[in-house]
Amino acid sequence: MSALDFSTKIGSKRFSNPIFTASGCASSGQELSQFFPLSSLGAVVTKSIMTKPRTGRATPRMAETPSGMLNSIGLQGPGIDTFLEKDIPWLIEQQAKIIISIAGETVDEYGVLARRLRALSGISAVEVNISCPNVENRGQVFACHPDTAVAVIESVRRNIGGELPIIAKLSPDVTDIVEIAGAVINAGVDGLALINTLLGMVIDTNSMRPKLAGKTGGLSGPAIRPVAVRAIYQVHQAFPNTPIVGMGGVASGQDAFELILAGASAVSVGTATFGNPNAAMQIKEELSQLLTKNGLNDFRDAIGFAHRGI
Amino acid sequence: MSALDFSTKIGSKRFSNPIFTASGCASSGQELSQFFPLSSLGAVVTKSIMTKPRTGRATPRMAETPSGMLNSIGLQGPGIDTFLEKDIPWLIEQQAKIIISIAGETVDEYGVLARRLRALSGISAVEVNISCPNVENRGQVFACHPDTAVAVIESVRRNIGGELPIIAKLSPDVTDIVEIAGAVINAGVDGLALINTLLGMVIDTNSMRPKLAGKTGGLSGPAIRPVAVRAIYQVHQAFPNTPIVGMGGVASGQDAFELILAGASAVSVGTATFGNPNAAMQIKEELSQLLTKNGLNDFRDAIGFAHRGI
Amino acid sequence: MIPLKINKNATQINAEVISNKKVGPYHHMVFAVADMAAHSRPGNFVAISVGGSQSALILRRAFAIYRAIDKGPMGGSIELVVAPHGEGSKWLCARNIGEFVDLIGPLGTAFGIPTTNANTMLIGGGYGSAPLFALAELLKNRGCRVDMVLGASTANKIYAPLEGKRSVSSLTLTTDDGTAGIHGQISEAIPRLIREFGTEVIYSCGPMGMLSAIAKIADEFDLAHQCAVEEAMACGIGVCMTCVVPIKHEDGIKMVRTCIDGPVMDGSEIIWDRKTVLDAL
Amino acid sequence: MIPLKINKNATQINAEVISNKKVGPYHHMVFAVADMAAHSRPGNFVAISVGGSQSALILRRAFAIYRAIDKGPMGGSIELVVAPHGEGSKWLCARNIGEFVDLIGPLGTAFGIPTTNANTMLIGGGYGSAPLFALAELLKNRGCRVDMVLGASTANKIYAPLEGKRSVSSLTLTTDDGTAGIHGQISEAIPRLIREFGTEVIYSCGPMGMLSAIAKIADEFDLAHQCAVEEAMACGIGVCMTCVVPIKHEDGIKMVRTCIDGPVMDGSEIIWDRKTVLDAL
Ligand SMILES: Cc1cc2nc3c(=O)[nH]c(=O)nc-3n(C[C@H](O)[C@H](O)[C@H](O)COP(=O)(O)OP(=O)(O)OC[C@H]3O[C@@H](n4cnc5c(N)ncnc54)[C@H](O)[C@@H]3O)c2cc1C
Ligand SMILES: Cc1cc2nc3c(=O)[nH]c(=O)nc-3n(C[C@H](O)[C@H](O)[C@H](O)COP(=O)(O)OP(=O)(O)OC[C@H]3O[C@@H](n4cnc5c(N)ncnc54)[C@H](O)[C@@H]3O)c2cc1C
Ligand SMILES: Cc1cc2nc3c(=O)[nH]c(=O)nc-3n(C[C@H](O)[C@H](O)[C@H](O)COP(=O)(O)O)c2cc1C
Ligand SMILES: Cc1cc2nc3c(=O)[nH]c(=O)nc-3n(C[C@H](O)[C@H](O)[C@H](O)COP(=O)(O)O)c2cc1C
Ligand code: FES
Ligand code: FES
Repeated sequence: MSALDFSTKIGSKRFSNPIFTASGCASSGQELSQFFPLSSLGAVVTKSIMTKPRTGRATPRMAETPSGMLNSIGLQGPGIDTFLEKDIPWLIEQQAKIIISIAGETVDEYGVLARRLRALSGISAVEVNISCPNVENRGQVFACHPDTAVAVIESVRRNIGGELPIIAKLSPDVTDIVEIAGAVINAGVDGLALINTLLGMVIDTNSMRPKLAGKTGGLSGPAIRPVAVRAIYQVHQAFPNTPIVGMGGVASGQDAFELILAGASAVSVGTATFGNPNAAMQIKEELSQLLTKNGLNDFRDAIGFAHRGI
Repeated sequence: MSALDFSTKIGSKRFSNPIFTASGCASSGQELSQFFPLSSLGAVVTKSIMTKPRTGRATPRMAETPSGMLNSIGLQGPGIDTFLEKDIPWLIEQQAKIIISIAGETVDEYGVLARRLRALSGISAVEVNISCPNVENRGQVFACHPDTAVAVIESVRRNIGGELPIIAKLSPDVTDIVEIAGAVINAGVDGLALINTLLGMVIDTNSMRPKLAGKTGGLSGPAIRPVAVRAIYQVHQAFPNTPIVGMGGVASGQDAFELILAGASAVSVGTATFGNPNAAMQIKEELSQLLTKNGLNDFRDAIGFAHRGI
Repeated sequence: MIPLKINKNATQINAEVISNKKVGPYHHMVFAVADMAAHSRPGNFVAISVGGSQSALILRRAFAIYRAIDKGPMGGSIELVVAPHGEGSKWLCARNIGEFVDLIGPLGTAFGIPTTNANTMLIGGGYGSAPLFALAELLKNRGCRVDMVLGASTANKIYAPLEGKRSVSSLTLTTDDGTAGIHGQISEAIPRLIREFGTEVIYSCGPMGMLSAIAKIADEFDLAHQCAVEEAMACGIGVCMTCVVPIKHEDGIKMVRTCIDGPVMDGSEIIWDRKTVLDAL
Repeated sequence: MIPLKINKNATQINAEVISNKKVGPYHHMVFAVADMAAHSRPGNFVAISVGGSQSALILRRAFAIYRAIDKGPMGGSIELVVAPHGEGSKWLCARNIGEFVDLIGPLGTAFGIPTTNANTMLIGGGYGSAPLFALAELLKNRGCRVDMVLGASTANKIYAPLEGKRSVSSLTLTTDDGTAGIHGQISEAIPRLIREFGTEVIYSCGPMGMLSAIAKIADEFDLAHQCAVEEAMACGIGVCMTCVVPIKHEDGIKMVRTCIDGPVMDGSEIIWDRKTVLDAL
């Protein structure tokens, strides 16, 4: 049995293995570093950062649902200045590979953030979270329409310069995710992140009111995995050359393998970390065993395997 | 404590209680009648019927997922002739209230089906399942675009005549379900059914291929309940006067109550029946207790309660 | 026309586990089911909820009835042979005596019994042997010759308890790895055995691949063949349409539900070739 | 600047249930946790997976450490007081001796101890009394006066085991329904007791409504007030940002995580009024 080549690529960057954290599910990394060295991850995807510090939403911010959960954090964060000053140097010190997720309320805000990342050393990619409400357009989410999605990506592309891979993170709450994917690929992204949470709601049958302070929240966890697999499969089918960072309900090596067979070049672990801080490491280990067992000694042979004949 | 008025209305029709079966999840009713009298349901919603007999898809047709399942039946059925000749008279004999679900591959097929229901006695409503692929338009689902959705409803409306309430069953796989709801309401529906299944996929990690013969399938069960609650809440908020038949992962009286608080005037039980043939009856009993406990002696006061202040 | 009532006799009960013994790689489990036992026929199955009240597994699991005893010391009881395969069956095998499971039964069709004495062959693969022992007893009591052939990948996967063997005229074992009985796939041994025993009717239960091979042999020998199929079932009671197998029909193919028109079906009616089915759809 | 390591000392272990006793409406449970006990301080909590491997409950449940014994007969052990409330806690309470649960701990902040002798009052609501007994012992050993006030809706919901009472100078009970101690809400009794005992520092643990009322009293009397809050937690380790409470901050409001900057927090820093928070957001 030959050794497993577990590395994967997004744009010009190579990662030692395909297991990443999911944005917003590993905070700034420090919290997890008690449980395992961050350098053993393929990459740490940081929580989406905005230009200014954000308080986020009132509580309750979460509700557990069958095999899933809703969250409504409201992008609480320290703002890009503090983030670049404190969190990034610390992550670099840990020798973690870093993918910075950015979020904005306007096309310009994304551009401003991208400019701040320009020529920043020590980071491997930028993930553009376009599942944010567009304050300039009735709070409609950027990721929901090709034109707003493209506007954001073009603004990032223009401002970031250089070689840093740009990953667009799409929302599954659209009529045709392939259309949105195609639009941002045309606008020059190097990869896609699929999927963000699904919009959901829980009503507290005691108070008879929505359980979350923000009323609606994002649904994540194993409950949504079939939607993630479908989205990844459809997009990989249409654009087999665009690397996909897959996510949505991955809690085991087998789950990760499923997303990879559908077309993911890397897999982010989100909600599973809440149930098990060591989830990413266990998934990495189980996945490497599954690949070896199936004779897939080059990880890249597994990507999108479900599309090919037997 | 005064007696509970458990009745509900859709268009001109009154139902003795708000617990219905979900289309495709109670077959033609006979199978369940061993477990409880069908007349104790608010209504039996029959599986979607097409003009011709349909073989449906190859197997495997199902995959269990965390707190949910995928199905890909492909609308297997006897065709409208046999259905009206055999199934409907039998249901009428059982004194069940009947809502007939219809499905078509073209706008015309819906019209043909509607004409067959014209002046048919003994039925209480027609549910128009527009989550079907439109063979005339690249297999795009009718429910995904306002114009195709409206074309179907207008065709049904024209052909059905009379007073029979028309319920449009919408898909959650759209960017803006409120827009689709508004379009079909304008086209004259008397009610909406929310939600159909979400498009999903499972890949079998042994065969490394999609598990279902049809590759993708519809995700149902408790996993999708937060999406159903959100869709019902949004649509009821926008159109408080249009009755909604809610469905999606209801497995207990509390779940049904959640959908009702969000805005449902009736609740269909689908996948829960697979795990428990008596699910609908248990849900009905639990819901009536919850309503009484909360002093909601008129069921209609509970509908959309979560929207009102405390 | 008033149709025959589907799921006639089926009830949903909380059944107490009254025995749970490991037998080779399987668990032999006994449940107290009261009246349900009296209505159970060889070939019928039960559908059990798995995982407890907060389980992410929302669908029942089907299990062939191995034996149903109408009036035992604990009232009626039903016995199953469960392979701890995935999450659901492992959960079931982990139930202790005194625990209760939510069980529906009896479900599905039963094996048909020849009206005259006949030489019958009962072929079981793996835990597929389970429903055949009660059938053997019934056939023997009706005066039939009963030859039983049990196969599995390896010796300890053959389920053949002593008391089950009482009713058979002969018992032949086959294993893919040669660890017991004839070395090879069960279907390879069948033609010779048919000739040897003068078999007139075949009953079979096991994986679909095995059933398909036996159907071909039954066709060649022009023998009646009743097989108990195993398709993935979501509901077990006929309401979901997931469990279908394709059968021959005047206009091509018809998909019939194996939970109510099966699991016991006429092997000659099923279209075993997947390509034929896919082409026809 | 190298920040202090978050979750320092926290480990994830499979902990054996070594005792599970019903005490009134609660379960007193003991887990073998080896080294974890040595690192546990009063106020810390543990986070436990519930429902088993196929559970639809995907998040951990947090429980305050009632007592941690470093070197007992079974090595280190941790004790919890669990109210069987919903599905998760009921599952936990149903664990038998010898079963294992996936447990992370110790987590969160601990109660701060006064540097000089002080008159302390420990106020607990319902199972909120749990972490206060170990705190009482610690305070007493440091020479503090410890007055304990425990309240609940009704008598049997007050958790006050005999051995826990050793360390307190006085114990006052209150019940909403008057079935034990002073009739009324716990907060109504506090001002008088503060005066009576000359209280200098308040420690509290219980429902948020109670903590809020006590914070107001502490403010009026100008007393230090450490409270252990209970916010819904998805992760318990600081990565999800769901468990926050609003605290006063130069630019208005800051949301801090109660799992790592709590559960023990300075009651005077928290903004208790929901309207103030909603208006500021
Ligand atoms: C009529 C019938 C009789 C059966 N009799 C027995 C028996 O006597 N002893 C026994 O051990 N098992 C029997 N089975 C199989 C049993 O129902 C379970 O499928 C098996 O135990 C695996 O379930 P799991 O949860 O452990 O595995 P998992 O792999 O975790 O889950 C299996 C899931 O896949 C579905 N599934 C997929 N393929 C199949 C398939 N070919 N057959 C059934 N389900 C499938 C199941 O419904 C379930 O949702 C029978 C099945 C049927 C349909
Ligand atoms: C720091 C801390 C210490 C705790 N200590 C104890 C203790 O010593 N003894 C005890 O019995 N319980 C304690 N709890 C509460 C416990 O964690 C569970 O919330 C409780 O047992 C109910 O869980 P359930 O699954 O039974 O109920 P469910 O109602 O089925 O589930 C509760 C769900 O809601 C969330 N949730 C909602 N509101 C709250 C809230 N106010 N607090 C916590 N979770 C909430 C939970 O995380 C979970 O997802 C503590 C909670 C926290 C945060
Ligand atoms: C608490 C929480 C916070 C999240 N925050 C972000 C975020 O800041 N930016 C982002 O792009 N996605 C965010 N997500 C979405 C996740 O990155 C991920 O896409 C989604 O949760 C699906 O993966 P999972 O099921 O593994 O969690 C968040 C998810 C959760 C549960
Ligand atoms: C096996 C199966 C078959 C279905 N068939 C139909 C159908 O024929 N017509 C239809 O409108 N919806 C159909 N549905 C969707 C259900 O009616 C319902 O909208 C959906 O399953 C969500 O509800 P649930 O989670 O309670 O099952 C089907 C669902 C399942 C699981
Ligand atoms: S299993 Fe549902 S119809 Fe057969
Ligand atoms: S519970 Fe996740 S940050 Fe506190």
